[in-house]
Amino acid sequence: MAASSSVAPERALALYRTMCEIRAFEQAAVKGYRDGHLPGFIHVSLGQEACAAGACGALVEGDLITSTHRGHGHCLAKGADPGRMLAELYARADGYAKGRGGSMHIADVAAGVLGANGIVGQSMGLGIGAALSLQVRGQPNCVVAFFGEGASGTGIAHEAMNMAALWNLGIVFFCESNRYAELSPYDTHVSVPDVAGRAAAYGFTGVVVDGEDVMAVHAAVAEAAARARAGGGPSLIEAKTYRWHGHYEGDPQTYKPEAERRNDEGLDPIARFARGAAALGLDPARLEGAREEAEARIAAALAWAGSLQSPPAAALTEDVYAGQAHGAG
Amino acid sequence: MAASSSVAPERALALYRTMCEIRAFEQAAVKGYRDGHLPGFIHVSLGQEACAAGACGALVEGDLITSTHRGHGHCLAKGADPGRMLAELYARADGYAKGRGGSMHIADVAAGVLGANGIVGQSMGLGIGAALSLQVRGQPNCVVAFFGEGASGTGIAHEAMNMAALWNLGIVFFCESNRYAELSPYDTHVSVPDVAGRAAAYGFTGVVVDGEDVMAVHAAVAEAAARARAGGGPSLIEAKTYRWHGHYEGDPQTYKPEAERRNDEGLDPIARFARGAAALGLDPARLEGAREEAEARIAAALAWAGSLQSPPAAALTEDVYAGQAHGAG
Amino acid sequence: MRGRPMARVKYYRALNRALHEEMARDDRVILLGEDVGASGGIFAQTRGLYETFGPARVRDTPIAENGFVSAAVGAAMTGLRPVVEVGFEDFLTCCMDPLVNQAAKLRYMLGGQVSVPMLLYTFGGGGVNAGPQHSQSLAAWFAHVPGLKVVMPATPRDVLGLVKSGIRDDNPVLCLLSKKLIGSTGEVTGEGDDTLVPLGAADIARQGRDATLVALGQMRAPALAAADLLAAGGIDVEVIDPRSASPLDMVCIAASVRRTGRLAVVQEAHAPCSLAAEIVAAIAEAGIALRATPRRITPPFAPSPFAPQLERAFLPDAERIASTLRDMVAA
Amino acid sequence: MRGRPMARVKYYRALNRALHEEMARDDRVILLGEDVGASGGIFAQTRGLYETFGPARVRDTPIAENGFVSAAVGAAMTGLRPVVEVGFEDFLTCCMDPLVNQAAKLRYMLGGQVSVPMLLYTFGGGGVNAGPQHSQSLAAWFAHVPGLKVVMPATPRDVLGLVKSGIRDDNPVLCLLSKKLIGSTGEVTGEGDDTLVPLGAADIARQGRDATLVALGQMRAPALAAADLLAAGGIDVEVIDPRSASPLDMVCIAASVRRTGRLAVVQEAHAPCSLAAEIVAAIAEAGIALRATPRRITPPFAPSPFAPQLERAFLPDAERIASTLRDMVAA
Ligand SMILES: Cc1ncc(C[n+]2csc(CCOP(=O)(O)OP(=O)(O)O)c2C)c(N)n1
Ligand SMILES: Cc1ncc(C[n+]2csc(CCOP(=O)(O)OP(=O)(O)O)c2C)c(N)n1
Ligand SMILES: [Mg+2]
Ligand SMILES: [Mg+2]
Repeated sequence: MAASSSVAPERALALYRTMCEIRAFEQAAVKGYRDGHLPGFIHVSLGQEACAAGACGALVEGDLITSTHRGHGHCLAKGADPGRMLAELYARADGYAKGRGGSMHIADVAAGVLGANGIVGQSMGLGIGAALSLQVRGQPNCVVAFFGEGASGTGIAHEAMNMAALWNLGIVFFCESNRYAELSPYDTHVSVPDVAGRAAAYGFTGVVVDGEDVMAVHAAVAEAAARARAGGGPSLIEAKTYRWHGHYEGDPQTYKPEAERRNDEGLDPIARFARGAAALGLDPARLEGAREEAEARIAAALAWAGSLQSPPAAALTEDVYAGQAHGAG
Repeated sequence: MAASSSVAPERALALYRTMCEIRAFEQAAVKGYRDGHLPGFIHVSLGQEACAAGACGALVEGDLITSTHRGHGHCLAKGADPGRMLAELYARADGYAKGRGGSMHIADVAAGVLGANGIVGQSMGLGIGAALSLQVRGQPNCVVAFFGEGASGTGIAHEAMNMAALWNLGIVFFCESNRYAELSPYDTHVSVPDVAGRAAAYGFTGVVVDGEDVMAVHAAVAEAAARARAGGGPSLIEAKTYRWHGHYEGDPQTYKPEAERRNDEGLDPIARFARGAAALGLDPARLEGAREEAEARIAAALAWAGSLQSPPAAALTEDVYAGQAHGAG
Repeated sequence: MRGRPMARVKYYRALNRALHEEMARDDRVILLGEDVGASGGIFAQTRGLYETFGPARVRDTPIAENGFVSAAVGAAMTGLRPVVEVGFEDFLTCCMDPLVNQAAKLRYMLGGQVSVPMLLYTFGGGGVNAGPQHSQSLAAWFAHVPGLKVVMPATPRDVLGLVKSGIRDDNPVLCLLSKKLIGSTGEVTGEGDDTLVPLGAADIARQGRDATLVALGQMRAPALAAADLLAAGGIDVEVIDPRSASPLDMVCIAASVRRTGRLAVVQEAHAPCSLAAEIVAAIAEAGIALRATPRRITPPFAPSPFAPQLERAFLPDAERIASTLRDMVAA
Repeated sequence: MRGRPMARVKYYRALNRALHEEMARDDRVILLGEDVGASGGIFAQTRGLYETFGPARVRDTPIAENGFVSAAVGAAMTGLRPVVEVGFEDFLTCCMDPLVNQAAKLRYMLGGQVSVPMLLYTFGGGGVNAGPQHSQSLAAWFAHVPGLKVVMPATPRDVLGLVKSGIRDDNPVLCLLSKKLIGSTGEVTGEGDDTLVPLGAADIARQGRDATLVALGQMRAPALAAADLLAAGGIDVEVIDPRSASPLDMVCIAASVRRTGRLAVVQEAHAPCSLAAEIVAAIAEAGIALRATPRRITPPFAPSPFAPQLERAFLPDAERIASTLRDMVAA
């Protein structure tokens, strides 16, 4: 992709580092879950790191994202702190949601992360609302709304894309098309080969991008985001990728073909980047250094999160209403 | 249109007669409403008669329709009795809904009319359900789901079209694109020039048809319905037409341009048919005869409906549950 | 009203004035909904707003309640204070997720990082022969959900004051208006007066000694009419209009019931799991001694019928309310 | 029962058996939902159905609750008897219209021309740290709506019997299952026995003299545990599991309260406008003399928190139930 080679090596390295952070974060989360330390359930995006890193890497201060139940990568890549994220997964008082939300409700509003969300499709409705807000307030920013190919079947996906087009909102609908929605494959959910093609139904641009290639994702989002910020309206990007793990941690994945479960295709956006790094002006040592930094950061975050307190009993009834005695706002 | 000229004159005349019946029915309803005899509110389809007549005229016994808040024409054209329909509008015990539903809830299930409906978009969800039922039960019939261009913006429109495609259901989504949804024009609701184009987002056929031309509507639906019955799956037809009256009777229509309110374009599917009737092998006398028959039928229906009783008090709590003491089932 | 000039206005004009005043006061307030824009709304309720505040702030939506209510939530999280119209209360079925799983919970589940200041208003209730899908009164659903506030103004004054207070509140507020009362009139303070009615405060619409009659939403008028009928027979009824369904002013209601020793609640919603159930249960739990068993006056457990005769029998009216209270006082 | 062999099965297997038996019995029964097909369901609840009944009758849907519940209604109107799975009860927010404005009302508003025989089951409630959008208990919403039936089975026997009865019922039935109980076990009649539990009939889970404790859905187990704790202290509690939220078996509950003179209701739903409110109100209206003020035992008015410590404090448990009843008996 022509656009990707125009990216400075530092930029590319940062995307790589973000992917490594997401990888390390989710491996830590998976381990914590398997060891019985994380309550509830978690959905990880292992194998999809290029999507979050590439998309959020193309954003600037003031840009916003809305995320999904599979949102760790999006949040990290947009700048959320891995310590406070892990604290939330561990249900600690210092978690982003004070332990009240868990994996599906991580937000860092100051960093532009309007929240993961447990209701499939709502990222798109909330996303156009944020874009509407930017437009009304005259902010020169954009929104990226993440969703999955499964979410593309929801009514709100359609409602949101139609309204974004009608109102010329500055939003990028980013579809992580990871072959599965829960336990069923793409063609249970989508009646056409590409979700991206549906952009034509609204009159805006839709492109398919290789979701295993962080540079390609980055380039596509950079272009769409620039258009959105400049008043050029919405676009749809579908990144074809692959969800390595089950829908939730612990999912036996019996519904996947054996070869896919083994990842015989060898899909891995991090390894893929490494293979092409030289062409981007990055030598193996720099990659190695970035990876180590990323892993160290997550390890420190994990140690910190593990040391924290559980939420106090009062957290149960705080923040239900703004303006409450104990409310934060 | 080539297809239309292959229709036998009797068939064409029947479509004309149906249009005349719808016209007479709705003019009677409008008068009843203006004179204060009809309670509640009504939505009429004056000017859109070619859609209902053409579409339902292409259906056969066992085919089903789902309709909307603007459903008088659909119901009549599919074979509902105008007397029982007017009885419902007049809130009489012999109305199709025993006076409990009114204009928005007319159904004649025996005739294949699964009901008008007051919730925009639900005709499409209920419609695919009926098509699913035909498919599961191995019935060689199809469903026509009526909806408006306003309804095309609802989430359920998308969900239903996607499922119809995924499941290869025998359904024709028939969009009466009548320039307005309530008080706002087409481009408040739809971000592209044609609703029909959205069929591509699902992988089935979508066509625009002249909704003022009953023969064209008939031909398009005949083709789509035949395909649907033969297992060829769904299609979308958008008929461009014009809602002469307001959204509801009494609507001052201040939002319409003056020229449109006056119908300067002279749109009228009945007059249009008459102009082309000779080419279909129909002379003016036969048209006149059909129109008189239609008007006489509606006049008789009106007289009958006006003579009926109000529902008995017991109707208030009957039919809430099937299997009730007083339930009809 | 401390001597300020009063004006007689229609119910829908009070809404219109509230929207005008709040949009003028705070440019973060925007209005979204079907036909709220240039057309001025199906009941003329939004007339003039588009001309005054322009297309960015007054926006016609497509028919996509789920999507545009969700959008309002997203906008509320990011610096705006959206007002949303959903034409009929019955259509709230189409946007339950953004209301219940998003607006109501986001503040709590994001750890207090956001608030969701928005007001959704809609026209509900029966009495205009609108049939089963256009006559419902669903306040109980929303009063069941923490994080939401719910108001049910039954007079122009309360429309004005509650809509204005609701727009200024930092929480998601549902304002359940009455279709039947759209053209009704009442006194409000003159233009220019910043009339606020606090959320969560009941209104004692009529004082009385013998029984407490709580009347929800548009049942206020038949309840007052019933009180007049009863007064003619020597029964002195206190009529309370809670005005807010959540928070519900049980302090006011309980104090009244303590005085009168009798409680009836009239509503046009169905009885099971309703606000009437809530009020009767809360009084029972408070252990207030009653001189008669409490009563709920509600429609039968059936959808709202279309036929005028049936709908008249369906909805509680002054006569039925009065006869219930006569029985209670006689008991 | 009548001497037939009993088997110990898991809650979700009872559901699976009910579906197998009813689909085998009646080929108009179909199953729709996300991942109900070849994958066998996220809790293995639909395992084997796809293989046995094939792709026409067991159909994976896309994520389109509004659309596929509406489709089920359309299918139910036209000769099928659909069973629909919506994974989590919280997602019922996404299909309120087809449930409330269509399924519940169509028979009535089409003048009795159709019936809508369908059963929708879903997994709800808390106790598994699933957080604010995956833990709700929303039965009250549906019990508020005429035309629907609502069941809340808390044992494998009641899952089996109520799902089978619900599928055979000619009305739309919502079956609100418990996530937490998925792996719990209980006795059911052996395979081949056609076990039905009637809709609308409460179960007296434990007989007692001193107080009536009504326990909704998965509160049955902590209520029984509380009764055991109380029995140790000499307090003899009657525990009633209504099993159906609509119709609600107030005859059974009222008879019990007449015997015991005390009423507490425990539920995991929020208090306002809930089934607990309904039951307390109905007893008050029935004028049954009580020896103590009635009590509702519910979570605080806040969304369901994720953290285990918080969720434990949120949900009523045996200790809290027992202490409430101790207070009532002491009062
Ligand atoms: C409205 C709604 N329906 C169903 C679910 C259950 N659910 C959670 S994730 C998921 C699959 C989502 O698939 P996709 O959009 O492809 O995202 P992915 O999980 O692949 O990241 C489903 C059905 C939900 N959370 N919300
Ligand atoms: C879900 C829902 N939202 C809003 C309405 C109010 N409403 C009734 S008809 C209508 C416009 C429908 O427009 P269209 O689909 O074009 O049909 P037309 O009226 O033109 O026949 C609206 C918004 C409704 N009935 N249901
Ligand atoms: Mg996916
Ligand atoms: Mg239209």
